[in-house]
Amino acid sequence: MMHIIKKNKFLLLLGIVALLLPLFVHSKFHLNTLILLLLFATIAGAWNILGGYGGQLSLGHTIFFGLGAYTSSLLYLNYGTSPWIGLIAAAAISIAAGIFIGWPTFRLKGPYFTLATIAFAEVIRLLCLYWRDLTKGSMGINIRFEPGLSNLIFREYSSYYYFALVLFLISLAIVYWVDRTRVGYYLKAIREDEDSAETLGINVTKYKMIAMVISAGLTGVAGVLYAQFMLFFEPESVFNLNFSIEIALIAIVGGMGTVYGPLLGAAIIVPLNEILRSSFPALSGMNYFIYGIVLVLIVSFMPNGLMPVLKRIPKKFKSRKKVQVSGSRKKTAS
Amino acid sequence: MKKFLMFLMAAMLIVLTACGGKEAGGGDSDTLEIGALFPLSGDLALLGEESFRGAELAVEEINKNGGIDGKKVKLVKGDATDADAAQAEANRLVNQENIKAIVGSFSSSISFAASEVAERNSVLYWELGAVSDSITDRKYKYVLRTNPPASYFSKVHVDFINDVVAEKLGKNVKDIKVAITHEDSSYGTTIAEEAKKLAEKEGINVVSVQGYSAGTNDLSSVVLNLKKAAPDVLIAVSYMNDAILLTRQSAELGFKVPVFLGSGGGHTMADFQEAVGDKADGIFDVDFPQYSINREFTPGMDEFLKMYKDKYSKDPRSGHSLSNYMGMKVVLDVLAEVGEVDPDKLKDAALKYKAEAGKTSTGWGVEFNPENGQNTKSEPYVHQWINGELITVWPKKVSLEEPQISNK
Amino acid sequence: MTLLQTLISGLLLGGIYSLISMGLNLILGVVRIINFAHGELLMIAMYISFLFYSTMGLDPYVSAILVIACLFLLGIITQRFLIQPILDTPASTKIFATLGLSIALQNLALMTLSADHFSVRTSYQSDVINIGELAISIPRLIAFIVAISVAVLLYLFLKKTMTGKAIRAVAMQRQAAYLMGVNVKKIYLLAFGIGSALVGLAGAMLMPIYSVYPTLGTTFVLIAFVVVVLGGMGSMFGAFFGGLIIGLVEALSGVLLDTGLKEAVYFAIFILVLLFRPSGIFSLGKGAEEVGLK
Amino acid sequence: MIIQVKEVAKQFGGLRAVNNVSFDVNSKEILGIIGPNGAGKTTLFNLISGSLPVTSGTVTFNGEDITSQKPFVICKKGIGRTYQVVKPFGGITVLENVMVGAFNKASSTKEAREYALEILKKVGLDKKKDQIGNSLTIADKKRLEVAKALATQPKLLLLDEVMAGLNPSEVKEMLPIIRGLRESGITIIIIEHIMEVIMSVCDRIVVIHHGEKIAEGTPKEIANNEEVIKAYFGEEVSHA
Repeated sequence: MMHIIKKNKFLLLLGIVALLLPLFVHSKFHLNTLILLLLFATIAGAWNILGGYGGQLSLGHTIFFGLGAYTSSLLYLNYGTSPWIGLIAAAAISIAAGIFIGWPTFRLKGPYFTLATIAFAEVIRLLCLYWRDLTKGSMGINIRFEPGLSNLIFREYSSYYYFALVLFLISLAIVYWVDRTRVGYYLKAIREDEDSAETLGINVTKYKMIAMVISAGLTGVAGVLYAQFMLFFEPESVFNLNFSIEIALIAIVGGMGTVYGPLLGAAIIVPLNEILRSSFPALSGMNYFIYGIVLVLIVSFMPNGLMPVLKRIPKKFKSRKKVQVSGSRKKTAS
Repeated sequence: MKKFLMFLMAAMLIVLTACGGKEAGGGDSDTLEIGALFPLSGDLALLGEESFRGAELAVEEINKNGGIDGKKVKLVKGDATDADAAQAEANRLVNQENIKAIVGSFSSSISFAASEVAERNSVLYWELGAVSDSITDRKYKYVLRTNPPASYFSKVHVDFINDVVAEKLGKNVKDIKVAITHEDSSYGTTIAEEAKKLAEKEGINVVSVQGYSAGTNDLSSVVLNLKKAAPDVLIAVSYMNDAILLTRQSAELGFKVPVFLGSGGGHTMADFQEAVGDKADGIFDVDFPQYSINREFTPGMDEFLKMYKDKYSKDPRSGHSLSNYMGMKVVLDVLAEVGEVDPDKLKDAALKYKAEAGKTSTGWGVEFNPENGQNTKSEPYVHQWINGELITVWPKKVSLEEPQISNK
Repeated sequence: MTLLQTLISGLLLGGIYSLISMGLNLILGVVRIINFAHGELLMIAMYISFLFYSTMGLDPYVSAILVIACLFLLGIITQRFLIQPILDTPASTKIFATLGLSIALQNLALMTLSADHFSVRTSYQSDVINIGELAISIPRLIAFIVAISVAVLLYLFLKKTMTGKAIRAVAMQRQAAYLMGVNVKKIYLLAFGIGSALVGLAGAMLMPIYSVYPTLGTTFVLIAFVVVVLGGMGSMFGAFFGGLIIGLVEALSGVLLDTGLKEAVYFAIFILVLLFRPSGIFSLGKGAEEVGLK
Repeated sequence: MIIQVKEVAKQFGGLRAVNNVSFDVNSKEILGIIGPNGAGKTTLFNLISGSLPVTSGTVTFNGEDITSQKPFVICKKGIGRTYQVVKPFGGITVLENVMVGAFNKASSTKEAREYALEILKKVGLDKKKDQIGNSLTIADKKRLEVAKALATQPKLLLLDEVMAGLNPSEVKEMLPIIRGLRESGITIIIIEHIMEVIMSVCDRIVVIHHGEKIAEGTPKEIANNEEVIKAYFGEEVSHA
């Protein structure tokens, strides 16, 4: 039991710091980056349950993200239902979609599963563009900026930050629960060797489905946060292969099949994106050229992500790190 | 494990401080900073960059003539490849670089997303090129637009059919069959839908409307449907890739239409003419002003062309640079009046700013509708490819040649 | 009548899709890697073909040999330096490595060659053979014929020559081939090289039909996957017939259904085939489940 | 009688890998299955454990017909198996490997971890519990196979050549483990080529040749059964 208490003491510390951050960080641009960071960490965490733990590499998670955003926004715009209810509806629709897609594709293995998820995402994107009277097609969805708790629109960025933080902590708790219980162990077994897992009494399809349901539901809910934060989105921004790829990348760079991997991945990729986007104004294309090269290097030299690498840092080096940490924290309190 | 998480915490904080470092960037006294948000990479890079060049030239021009009250004007660039990037970049410009006015954006979804952020932070968003009506329909307090929206395009489509096509084809307007094809992004869809609405209101028979995915690499089915519909007029709203494809495959499959009304996204560029050669001849292009135009009506266009050639050692790829240039000059005129980059003062000064048609480099007048910030005096013209050159043919006041329609 | 013309246009489009996918079929079949940069290989091939055209005035069909050689080299370099080091890593690494390459190549092209659309103007480009009402465009017909001949040549090469047999052996069972003395590393280099060379040929054939621009690859890469998996991974004629099917499906659904849905239709068909015959229509009927590329 | 295999057959296209094999196993008994390579022994295990569907015939376990049921259902009913070609969960630790099996009956992670540690002690892998699956030697991987199957608390354990590839001393270490299983009340069917193990451990032996049962009986009977010798050493030897 000692181990668990010692760990939570530290998590508490991490939580407190996360809670106080908005007081330190005033500029909206930083808050915007932090909100996106938490959003992507949440979704990458959700993806990690299916992809990292279960080994089912889906590149179709944009389906649930888009369905979540569209469900809550269309309910809000057409019937005035508050996005708080939209959160539940979004989770329900995404879970249903998860089951609908998972059921047939779980029989497939490896890249066949991945290609099937890409195909599903493309079909849904094209349908969303096609059914203009339902989804307003490529005109996109615009939610009027009427701040208010009931319509989940806030004037202050810090409120969105806390909303994103709560969502992230929920997803972290779920991943923590998965990692600690039968579900996590079974998923890892399925990832390592499906046949051998089945003969040990694991209903492979059922546990893949459990991972899909959790993963889809969380991603759908995160879609609602995205819609309420951006207040404008179109099929191209929410049903997009690059989005599915980015969240998978964040989980992979961070460390697949680990609890904190996605958070670490997001803490690197999201700011990197922001910085790269505004650098090299002179030479258009250079920023994403570097992004591509960095992608190749990270994935080739750290196939299991950063987490295992950091764990292997020798104790001596880490203790020196501690001294530096206290020093750097004072600096940010400007 | 525990020690590691301390390390993670440190990593996150350090990254944040790195972003914070640039805080001091904005607000030096001797420069007037204006944000510039365009798609400079990705699928829209071609016309995104072309549009940005227009704004850049206008700023260089005014800085050469001593800037504004001695202060240099500086364009702070942002590369917004899509709506998400636009939101993030707008946020960076507003909150990080303390920008108080932003010009942009060529693409409607970028303009929409970025102006959303600008409005929330009461920062002026001055659109110079994106056409979707919804940008100004929102009636936001801090959104202005100098270029014509999609509904003005469809007005030109319909007026051109009424005034020119009906007479040239010797048909009553009611009997003219119109088909519409458009790529399915916000650009194509808005113009196509506006054209359909207005045409039906005017009693023009719209026989088919076909949308297709912008990234498609085959339009044979679109062309074959058109052959079946056999329209007199085809309104085609496309980007470059599908514009070339449509023209080439129409020729291959023997689809001919007396009046082919192309659009700014694809049919105006030299690349299009180079790709399809003489098949371009006869194609109309409803778009921002081009360069073979009645120069009396567009003073300042020659200087612009010279500046463009000197800086980029090539002729402009399309009219987008010119319209962004003209729009930027209006912004700079208003800024000169106000003297500082203050959103509210700039907005009021802009609403008072008036210019006659025929007195600007695009020939557009300038008068902003106080309700939605749309320049009501701007209008697209009709140009036509004649012997490999894009010449303005309608309306009369700007045309150099008569529209050539043969009833073959 | 339009139906007959749709079939012809569909077949000709299918010829283009098979031409593009045959290279991927070899790479996916042998090296077992989802190469997201396949579209960029095509883009580079077309840029090289255009450079020969604009600098030396060489017609794309004439410079095809040179483009093939360049791409063969590029394929070997990619395999040797990017793919080889990560051969034994999980599938996710391979996907993201090729993805990083794809993003880098697109933006390298944007930086060096700008975002302009370059196209070739040749005499035969818009010639059409007319049989009564039907029209068959020359460049598309040539692409179709080249696709057939490449399929046959590839078939003969893989079936008859020793190297071909070695490549097929590696495709079926890498370890077994390795034990039998096949230099698997060399075969991978060759497979990736030939695969890229085929893309070079496709690039040369496509130059008169399409204009080239930095993000051209993105419009073709997903189709290439659909064609290869639909046709049956690794089977020589699979990619060829897979391409024809997708071309026909796209043309027919555009005319009969709606032009906005034609891509959605062939993705839907792709999903159905994946579910009921994951090893593809024409593959040798290998056990569906274990044709995984772990 | 804990398990009854009746007229079980398996057809792969033209090849009849298993041809109407029948035998019974009584509770707490150790049944050996021997036969030359390719006789269909492993296929028979795959049929019993549900990894492969049966072409014909039935398998009844504790009176219940479990023919061609899903492997995880059969495992839950109490049949554990090891694989001839070892299939460890390579990326996770030895302890986690066994815990996956333990979860079959355990209700909480703690219970699963404790039971897994117990099993690891039994098979002598407790010192290597934190090693990653792939890093083990063949012998340890074989032990891990047994441990994983044992963790599911089976009533019947199918051991498929757990001794193959082990050196004599490792074989000696494995024997007491197997005998220990019987004491804890588990019935065992063991496929093995090492006669010394079969003769010393098994109560009864079934001999499979070309997919058919050619003999059944005590180790002594089988040792000098004409048919068996002929099957193993070919025609000439048996006449000498």
